[in-house]
Amino acid sequence: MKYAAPTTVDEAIGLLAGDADAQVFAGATDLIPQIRSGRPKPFTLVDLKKIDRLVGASESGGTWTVGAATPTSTLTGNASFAGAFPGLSEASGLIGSDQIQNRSSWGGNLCNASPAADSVPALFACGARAVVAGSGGERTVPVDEIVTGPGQTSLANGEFIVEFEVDTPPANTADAYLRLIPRTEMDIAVVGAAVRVTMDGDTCTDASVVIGAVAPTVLRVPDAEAALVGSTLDDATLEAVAAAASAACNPIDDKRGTIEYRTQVAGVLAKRSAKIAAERANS
Amino acid sequence: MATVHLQDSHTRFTDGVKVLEVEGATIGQIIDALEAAHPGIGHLLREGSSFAVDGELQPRGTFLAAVPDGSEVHFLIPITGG
Amino acid sequence: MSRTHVNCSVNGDAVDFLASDDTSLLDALRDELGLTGAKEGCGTGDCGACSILVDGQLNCACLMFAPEAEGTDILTVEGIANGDQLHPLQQAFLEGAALQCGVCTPGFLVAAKVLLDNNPAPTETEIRYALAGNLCRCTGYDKIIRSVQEAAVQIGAST
Amino acid sequence: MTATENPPKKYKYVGTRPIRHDGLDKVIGKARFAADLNLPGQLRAVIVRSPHAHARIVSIDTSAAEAMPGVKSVVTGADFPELDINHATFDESVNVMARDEVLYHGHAVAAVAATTIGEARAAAAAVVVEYDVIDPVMEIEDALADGAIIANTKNRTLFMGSDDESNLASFAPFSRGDVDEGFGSADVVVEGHFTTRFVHQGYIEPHGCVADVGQDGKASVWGSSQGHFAMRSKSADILGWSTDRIKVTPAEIGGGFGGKTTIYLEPVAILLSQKAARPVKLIMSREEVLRATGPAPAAEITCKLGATNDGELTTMQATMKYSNGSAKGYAAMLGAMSTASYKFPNLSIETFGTINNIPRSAAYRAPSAPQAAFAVESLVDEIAKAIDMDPIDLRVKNAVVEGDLTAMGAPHPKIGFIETMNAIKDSEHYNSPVPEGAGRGFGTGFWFNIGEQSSATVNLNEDGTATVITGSPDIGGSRASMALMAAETLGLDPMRITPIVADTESVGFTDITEGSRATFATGMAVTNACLELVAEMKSRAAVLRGVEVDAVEWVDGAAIVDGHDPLTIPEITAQAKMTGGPLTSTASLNAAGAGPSFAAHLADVRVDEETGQVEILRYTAAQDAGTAIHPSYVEGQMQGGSVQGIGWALNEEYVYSDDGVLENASFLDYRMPVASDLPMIETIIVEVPNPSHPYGVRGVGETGIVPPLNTIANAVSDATGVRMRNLPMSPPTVLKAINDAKG
Repeated sequence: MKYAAPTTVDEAIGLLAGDADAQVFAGATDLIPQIRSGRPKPFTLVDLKKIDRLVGASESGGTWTVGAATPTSTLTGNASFAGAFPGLSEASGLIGSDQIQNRSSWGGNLCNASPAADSVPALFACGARAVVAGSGGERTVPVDEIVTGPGQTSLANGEFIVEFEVDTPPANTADAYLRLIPRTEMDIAVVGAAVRVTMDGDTCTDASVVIGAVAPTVLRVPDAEAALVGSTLDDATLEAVAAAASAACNPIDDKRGTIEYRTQVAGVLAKRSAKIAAERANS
Repeated sequence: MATVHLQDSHTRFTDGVKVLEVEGATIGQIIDALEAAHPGIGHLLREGSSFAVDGELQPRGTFLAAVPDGSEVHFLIPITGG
Repeated sequence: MSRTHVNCSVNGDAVDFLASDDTSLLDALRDELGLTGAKEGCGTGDCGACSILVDGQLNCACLMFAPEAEGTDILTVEGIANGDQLHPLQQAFLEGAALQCGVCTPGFLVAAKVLLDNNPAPTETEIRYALAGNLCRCTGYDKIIRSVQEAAVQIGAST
Repeated sequence: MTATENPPKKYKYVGTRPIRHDGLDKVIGKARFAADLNLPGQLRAVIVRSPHAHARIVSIDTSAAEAMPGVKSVVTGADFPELDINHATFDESVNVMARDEVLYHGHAVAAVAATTIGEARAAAAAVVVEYDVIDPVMEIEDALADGAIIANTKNRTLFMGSDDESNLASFAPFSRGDVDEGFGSADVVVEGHFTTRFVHQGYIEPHGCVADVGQDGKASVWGSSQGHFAMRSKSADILGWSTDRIKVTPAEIGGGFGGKTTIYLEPVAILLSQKAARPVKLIMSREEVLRATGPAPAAEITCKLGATNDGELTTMQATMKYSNGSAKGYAAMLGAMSTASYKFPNLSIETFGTINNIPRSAAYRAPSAPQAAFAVESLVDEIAKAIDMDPIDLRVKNAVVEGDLTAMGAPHPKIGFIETMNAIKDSEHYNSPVPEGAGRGFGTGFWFNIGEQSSATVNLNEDGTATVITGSPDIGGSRASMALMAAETLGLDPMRITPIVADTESVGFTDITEGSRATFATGMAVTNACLELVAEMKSRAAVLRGVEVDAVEWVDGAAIVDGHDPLTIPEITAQAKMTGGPLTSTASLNAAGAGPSFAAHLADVRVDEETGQVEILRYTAAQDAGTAIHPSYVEGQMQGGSVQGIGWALNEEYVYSDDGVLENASFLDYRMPVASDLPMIETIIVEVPNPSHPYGVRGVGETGIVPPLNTIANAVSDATGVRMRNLPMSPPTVLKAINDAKG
């Protein structure tokens, strides 16, 4: 195994080109355990954290640009980011312990392609875009087009995410993310739910509802969004949101939860997230 | 002479009798006397039992533990710990 | 297997070592530098026994490749005391009986130190969440939490 | 700490809280655990483990591995002697290295030693094993079913009186009175089926050792163990060596809780070292620890209780089935015996231990008691609700006292069960209102504790300091306790005493640190040695003062002779050379009279009825310590046991696939409590001295894990109105119980 730490995007592209065994990484919080558990070892490890563009978060012209390898602790510790995206900040802050938070990144969380990744539903709900680099140049794609299945992405060999773009939310818009884990920390989401709403007074005018860990990929729930839009988030609406979220689930039974449990709780978390997001949007 | 109290699992050797009067000045002698009267029980009492003399738990394997005349001896299932 | 020459600073001393590229920083610290204070409890970042500071940031040394340490400034439990003067956390852990077997203690001390460096007067809840990445199986955490609270008081009183 | 009430002070040092002697090294990162040791020329070893839960080994080909770079030695089961099936160490020998049959996924089948860990791993992967795979027997009921596959063909069940192959690890009934009559005359009868899953001790330090076999054929071993003498004798048995060929030096031990009372690695490391003529270091990964070391047994318990309307518990009937994993053991019997808290004039319990294709279970803190007490205390709680009686009053009314019979028939010695429950009843917690929307649960537990063999040598040094040498590995502060008992007996400041844990060649034989016995039995040996030293110092003082020894009194660390200044310990030791030589004493014993310890716990919980999540709002533990030698470490045992029990109650469990593979072999998915899951664990130390110990000590290590399972279950039931009979009470389990109750 060989370690390489390029300092520019082009250098990284060069390292990856023609090396099918290369593996990019930022935090390695998943990669190292995977290597230890016997997964075939990549020949070249390409550490992306030394590339300036991949680390840091800034806002310009109504859009936040976040380096794909930026430690999530940097984001949760950034008051103006957390103020603009409370749910996305919450979700990012749930990826493991403080130790992990100093290593984990959106790029890693997304490209690991786990249906349970905490930041991903919130990135979807906020309409985030990924800037992907490869030997063919750069392209910008919606985050929801990156993951195609458990452990699988649409990135071509040699491609990696350079940065994310998230537009600053319009007025009276806020997001929230809730997840269910059996402990209070140090767990993978059994179910996750991110909701973003735009409110006009008591009435919801726009909504995104995204649930995680309940299907091979993170899911949008259009029926829940439709229930929210035009509503005042009364009890009947919230129950409709819950029912729609539960109905959208296609989970598995595994060591972390049962189908029955995930299905029921996805609805509970979707409705609770919607309520929190609406309260935030109006405050 | 001591009054010996057996466990239910010992009584398959004693025709179901649980309490017996047995001669012996030590636990070892008591076990030997029981084995002589009820062949087969000795191995179970030596290898798979703890015992108490007049309510005081004795360390396992202390077959020389004294049994004063008139004592109450309880053979117990082995007690271990973590 | 290529080996990389790594230069870094550990507990204030400039050091260098050779490490295979798939070696964890934890193995390099323990086997190449003889600093066995950080422990491997899991190797997967779930127990925190290998907690160290890298450029002031709390990390699990088991989740870093050794070559990533190039140019960094590392602090391990061996570097927390000021010479013979124990850090207030170390003293509080001793007086508060915050350790039983002691194998998780180095990780807790490092994690608690960075907490108090950044937040000198944490609430009980803040302490509990800051230390949630460190498993202790002996104490039930009670005496650890109390000792961190006590150390915070001592540090506050001395500054 | 909270509400700890010490009785009137009888002692000068016992009951104080000095800093532990080994503490400094542990806070500066200097303490040496097994994995921290490296020897010149040391090799690293890796164990090859079975990928099947149950299989016959057809062949093992190590030739490719032996040819790999850096490989210095390879061993398989064929390199170890075959022990007789009735040998006391037979099951451990098979567990250390499989022979013709693998009994669980992760069972060791071979091991390699190479110059680097990477080379050892690569070579381990090159060992070729051909298996004939057999269906694994995973559940208790599967093992007991007619025509079941035999999970371990080498099992013979001592308590069945049969030499037949069987999946029964043990069978034993317990009875007294007449249960039919008892239920017939009962006003209230409650019953239920209770289940618990396999759980792990979860010590943070994985097993590890370094072994070095010299040219003289003798092995030096540094290991992480609760008992280095047992490690020596078991290794000798498994290797077919004489005991004097093995010296074990105890490394600091990173937690054990019963899980390090057995051995896994040392004979393998010794053999690899002997073959390679180099030292060998063998350390488990966390995954190996979870896949291949002893869990605590899973249990299926059906229990039925009868009571009168005025709260007399008259009758108990139970069937208790425990899985021992891959080898025989006493787990189920211990479960039955640990239900001895109430008088129950009529009682009938049948116990079945089963063999399954799961790692050989190991002791875990009050082994088997938590599962049984979960069932019994849940039903006692139901009776209290049914007759509308305070749960503590009900238990106090029926609680055993000195002379009452345990479930197995022997009478209890002096115990403090009622005192412990009353401590909770008097606590601020019990007398505070239950928080809005929360539930409160009360529960109890007990453990026998054991005595066994201990040795201690106490040396008085020239300057009047002392060294206390024992053979009891210090898991949780016992060195401090030894120093305190020596201090009290000698009249010497504990900080002038150095307590050490010596290797197998430097102190007399000492049994394992288990059964809450170290402070009790080894403390007794230390006390006896110190008493001898006091007698010797009195006679030395008599010589120095020219009086008969009868004229010398020992008061507060000095010899008093009328008309003279006191002779202090430093004055006596300084003149030892001319009064008869060094002052040293050794005491060894096989301690009788271990005193049972009772605990009572109280918990407030809140349950999210839409997600099934349980939050612990407040927790108080009371326990009878007899006498708390070092109260901080007594509290620590109570708190640690409580939290392990809370983990067992709420989230810890082994999850197996149908083909017997553990699916959550990591600390990420084997969910032990983290700091943010818990409140402070309030403690109340109760002191009803054990008359069989010079300072009244009862072991305290184990009992604390017994009540939490039932206490939390009672609290969750109180909060939700739904009785919880299956552990763990993880969110899915709790939500399902709530859903099922709604219909």
